Amino acid sequence: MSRTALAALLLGAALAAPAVASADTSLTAAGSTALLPLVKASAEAYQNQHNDLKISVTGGGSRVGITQVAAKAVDLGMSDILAKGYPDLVDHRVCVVGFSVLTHPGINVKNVSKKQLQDIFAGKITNWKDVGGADVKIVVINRPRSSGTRAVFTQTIMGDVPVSETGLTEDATGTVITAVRTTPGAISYAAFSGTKKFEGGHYTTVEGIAELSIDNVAPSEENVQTGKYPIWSYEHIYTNGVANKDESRFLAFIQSNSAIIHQLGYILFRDMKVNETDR
Amino acid sequence: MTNVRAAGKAHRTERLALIVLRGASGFFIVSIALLIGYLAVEGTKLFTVDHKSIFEFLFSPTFAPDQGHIGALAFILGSLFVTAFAIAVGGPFGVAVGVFFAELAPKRVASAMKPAIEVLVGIPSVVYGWLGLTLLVPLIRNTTGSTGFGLLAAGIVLSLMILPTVVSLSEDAMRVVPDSLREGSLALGATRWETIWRVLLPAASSGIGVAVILGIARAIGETLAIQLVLGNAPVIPAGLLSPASALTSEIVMDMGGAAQGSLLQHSLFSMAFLLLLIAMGLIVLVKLVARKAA
Amino acid sequence: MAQAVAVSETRERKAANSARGRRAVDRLATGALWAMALFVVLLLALFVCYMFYLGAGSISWHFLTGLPSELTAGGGVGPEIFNSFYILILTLLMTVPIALAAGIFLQEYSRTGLFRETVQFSAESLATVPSIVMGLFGLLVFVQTLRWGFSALAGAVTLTLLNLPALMRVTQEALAGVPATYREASMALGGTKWQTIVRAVLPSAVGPMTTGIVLISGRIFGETAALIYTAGTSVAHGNGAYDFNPFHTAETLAVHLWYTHSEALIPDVDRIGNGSALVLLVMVLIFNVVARVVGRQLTVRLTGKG
Amino acid sequence: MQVTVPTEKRSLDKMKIEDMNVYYGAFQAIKHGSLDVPENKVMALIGPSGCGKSTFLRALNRMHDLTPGARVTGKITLDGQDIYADDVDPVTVRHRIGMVFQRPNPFPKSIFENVVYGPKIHGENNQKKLMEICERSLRSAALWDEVKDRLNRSALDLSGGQQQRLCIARVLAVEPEVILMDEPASALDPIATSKIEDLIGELKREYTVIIVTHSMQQAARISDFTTFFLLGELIEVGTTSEIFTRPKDKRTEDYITGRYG
Repeated sequence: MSRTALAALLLGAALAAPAVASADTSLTAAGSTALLPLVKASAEAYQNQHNDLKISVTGGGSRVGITQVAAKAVDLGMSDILAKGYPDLVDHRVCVVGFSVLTHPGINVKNVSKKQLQDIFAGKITNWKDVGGADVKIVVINRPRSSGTRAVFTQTIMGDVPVSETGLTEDATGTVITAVRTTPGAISYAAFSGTKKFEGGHYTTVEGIAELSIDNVAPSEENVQTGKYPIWSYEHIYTNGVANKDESRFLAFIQSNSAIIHQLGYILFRDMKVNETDR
Repeated sequence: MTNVRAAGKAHRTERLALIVLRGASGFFIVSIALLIGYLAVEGTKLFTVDHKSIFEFLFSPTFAPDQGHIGALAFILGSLFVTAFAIAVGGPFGVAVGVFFAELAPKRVASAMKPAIEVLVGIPSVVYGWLGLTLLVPLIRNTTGSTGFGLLAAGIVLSLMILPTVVSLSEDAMRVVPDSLREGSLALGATRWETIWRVLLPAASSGIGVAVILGIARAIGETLAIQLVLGNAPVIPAGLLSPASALTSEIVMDMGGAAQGSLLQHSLFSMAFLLLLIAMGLIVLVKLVARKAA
Repeated sequence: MAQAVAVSETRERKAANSARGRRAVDRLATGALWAMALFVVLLLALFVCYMFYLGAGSISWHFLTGLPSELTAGGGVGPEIFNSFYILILTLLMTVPIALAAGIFLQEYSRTGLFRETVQFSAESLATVPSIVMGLFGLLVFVQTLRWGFSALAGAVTLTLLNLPALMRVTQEALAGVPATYREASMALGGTKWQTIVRAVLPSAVGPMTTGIVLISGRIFGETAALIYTAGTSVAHGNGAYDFNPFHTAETLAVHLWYTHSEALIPDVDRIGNGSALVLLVMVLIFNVVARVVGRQLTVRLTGKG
Repeated sequence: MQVTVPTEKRSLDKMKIEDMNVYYGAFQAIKHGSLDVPENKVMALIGPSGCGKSTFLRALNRMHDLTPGARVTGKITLDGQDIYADDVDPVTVRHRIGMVFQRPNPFPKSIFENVVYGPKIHGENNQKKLMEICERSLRSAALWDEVKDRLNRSALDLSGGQQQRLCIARVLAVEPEVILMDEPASALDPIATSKIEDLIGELKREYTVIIVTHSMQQAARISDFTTFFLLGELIEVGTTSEIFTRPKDKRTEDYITGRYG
């Protein structure tokens, strides 16, 4: 009997408590895995310096970020793309990120034209020898529909050309890199924050993959700043309604920490010589 | 002598207990009714609110909700293929091992081996998936030159996962066959194998049928073990070695990012509802098979 | 005469031949069944050994108790292990009373009737709901509609729905195993039904029930699909890593295994994954052993028989 | 069919059964049974196996309520009160009419807990009183001297005969008025049986005992009255000496002389 009573009590408490719990000083963020490293690192840094907030950060993809912040399941939604059709969401832009087209290193191709890239992802070109590389079958690796990276890539490269789905689909920036590294002939797209690492004052490509130039423009920080390299986007963090005290505090912390932003492969607004409408 | 107060208290307790017990039992009915009702409403919005055709959902291979295409055929076929593979491999194997435990295994061998099989049931599906990912996928990639991800990897992982279910249920089915049949057959000069093959298996057929159906139920609902090794391409797979998707893996890939009321969300709900219908259909099938036996 | 003898001789030889053939088939089939059973057990043994081979190098005190890291190598799974147990306990707190009560009702009170049939069918249906479907339901209802957010509670309630039927089944079977004479004796002494159940029947059922509960606990501990979008895929850092607030997001170890792979931002994802997989496997083995030992002990303690 | 104990031999009737029928589904197990049970006597019910004597016995403390599909009609009174009346609680009936079963069925608890099980569920929580009840009941059941040093040991460690006496002690502890016994010695060896039989002889000073037995010798040894059952019918009832020496009915005589087995 007493156990049943306890359970009833627990269930009652469970139903009544959300109001109480939301007063707790915890923040949750979810969304873009391109932005994840920055927010995660910022959260760790913030919590090392301050003791007033518990911050949980998780990925899922840009659309997960937008959907879940709109549903109030999380406090902050990270996204590579604009949240169109969500009037309640307030945009906080954090930085800019570039996206590399990355391949398995064994294909012997360093550069492709935008048209060739379209044909590869549309499934029209299926072997690397057709773009001057080794005789290796092309394996296209996509991100799922919830991915903002995929949205940015389709927007800036593919236009109206539909993406072929017959290759693999990988959940996140990290898995894309792992899959490209281990799959001969693989090609995919991922944020600089995943494809590059900052060592000795400059960026290098992470081991086991190669980055392609597009129309002889290399995927570098400088080419993004000048607008020569096409695949980049603003990184957004959305709040549901105007940011509250805790949210503002953490957002300000992220935006102010230019050292972290730069080290992780992101680009500061002040370094941009073009803006999004120029594209 | 009768302690009137104690008796009165006992009666109140009795009544209260009955109310609590009945309430707890009712909780089951309420839960499943809510679940079915909720999924039925949300799962048909694709057709009632978005006015999409149910034929497109079931028979079109093009799934791109952002462009208005909601064909789930690729996922349905993916689910059916991996399940069929798992049953084709894990089913006979499971029944054979179940027969072994019921008819052949010496007591000491059985008591040593059965706990091992029971452990297989308890291993989380994500661990199976992890093993598939780290062991099976590279193995397939290196031997076939494909990506390694796909139906074959998922099918093998699933075969292993349904094995314990099929083993223990078919063993039970064999054990309820009366000894008189066994003795009767052996007394007529049949060998042990002939007895198993011609007498016991037919007698246990409906129980074994139930074992296989419940194996199917476990396979069709499995999510992460196959999501990790399937490759998750939302297309009808060209072969055993090409990447594919299943209903469950598609739901887990896209559920977090499906906006409230979007075509994508409604499609996912329709898939979930379809899965629920399949699962309940299998339960009804189990009941029919069991009744036929009785 | 001679002809007849010859005929009977060939018949005997034929019979002997066929018997030899049949014996050969029998031996062959027996061998095959033995081989298949051994193969399965061998496979399991390989499976376990391989997991140990992969994961043993990852296991250290730091790994088991340390905070996870998503960006740099060297993270641990301490909070995840904590969350796994925390959600397990929350789930059992809700599941056990309801399943126990329903199991008692079906087994002791209502042996026939429409209500019983409906409850039984509901339980069977609930048992077949794929966990990802339950996860979707939990996301929409508990996380979003009830505004619990990604939380330990949302995860635990979803797991409760998922595991109630199995626990009810365990209760029913445990009660069915209690000899009818206990009930008779208690009733004949003037016990009410409830007194009889609580004092005479349940003590004998506790042993087997505990075994069942611990085995189901193993399943709850390893559940993943239903938790990804209910309990969430992150833990709080800093001093909040071991977090008792049921409304905070609570990634479990099994979810962590999936999530580290699916995001794969950490450089040592394989180390974390192998380690997590091994911890999960070892936990399941422990649950299996504990289930048997504790169940037997309790039976001895509460009923005085071995 | 009305069979009664001759008036001059009767003491006060503790229970009266009038026109009892017991059905298991469509099967009628007891047909129109009527019987008066005198107070502070031992009434034996005998008959070939399957004749319905156990079924009859179980109807007397409403144990059939627990059997799905079983139905009892007719009037059964205890001290003039109908125990099947709507406002009568079967729990109270069983409190006043205790029962000892064919096989000893102690709970898997300690000896002490077994004896005080009844008093506890009826609301007695005083440990000292429970101890008194335990000792008194065990003494009445002639078990005290054998177990007084190990009251906390499991009842399942006792021998079969001891277990059965423990079950009797357990019934005595709730101080019933009538004790029903369903072949209480059938699972015991001769020595244990004789102890139980001696005990029954003691018990009738305070209780009314109704005992089903498959052994005519046992009925002859311990009972004051005997009722003979055949195929669900009460054939004859009388003092034990009458039934065994001058049965009125041919069928009773056939059974007594061993023609039914």
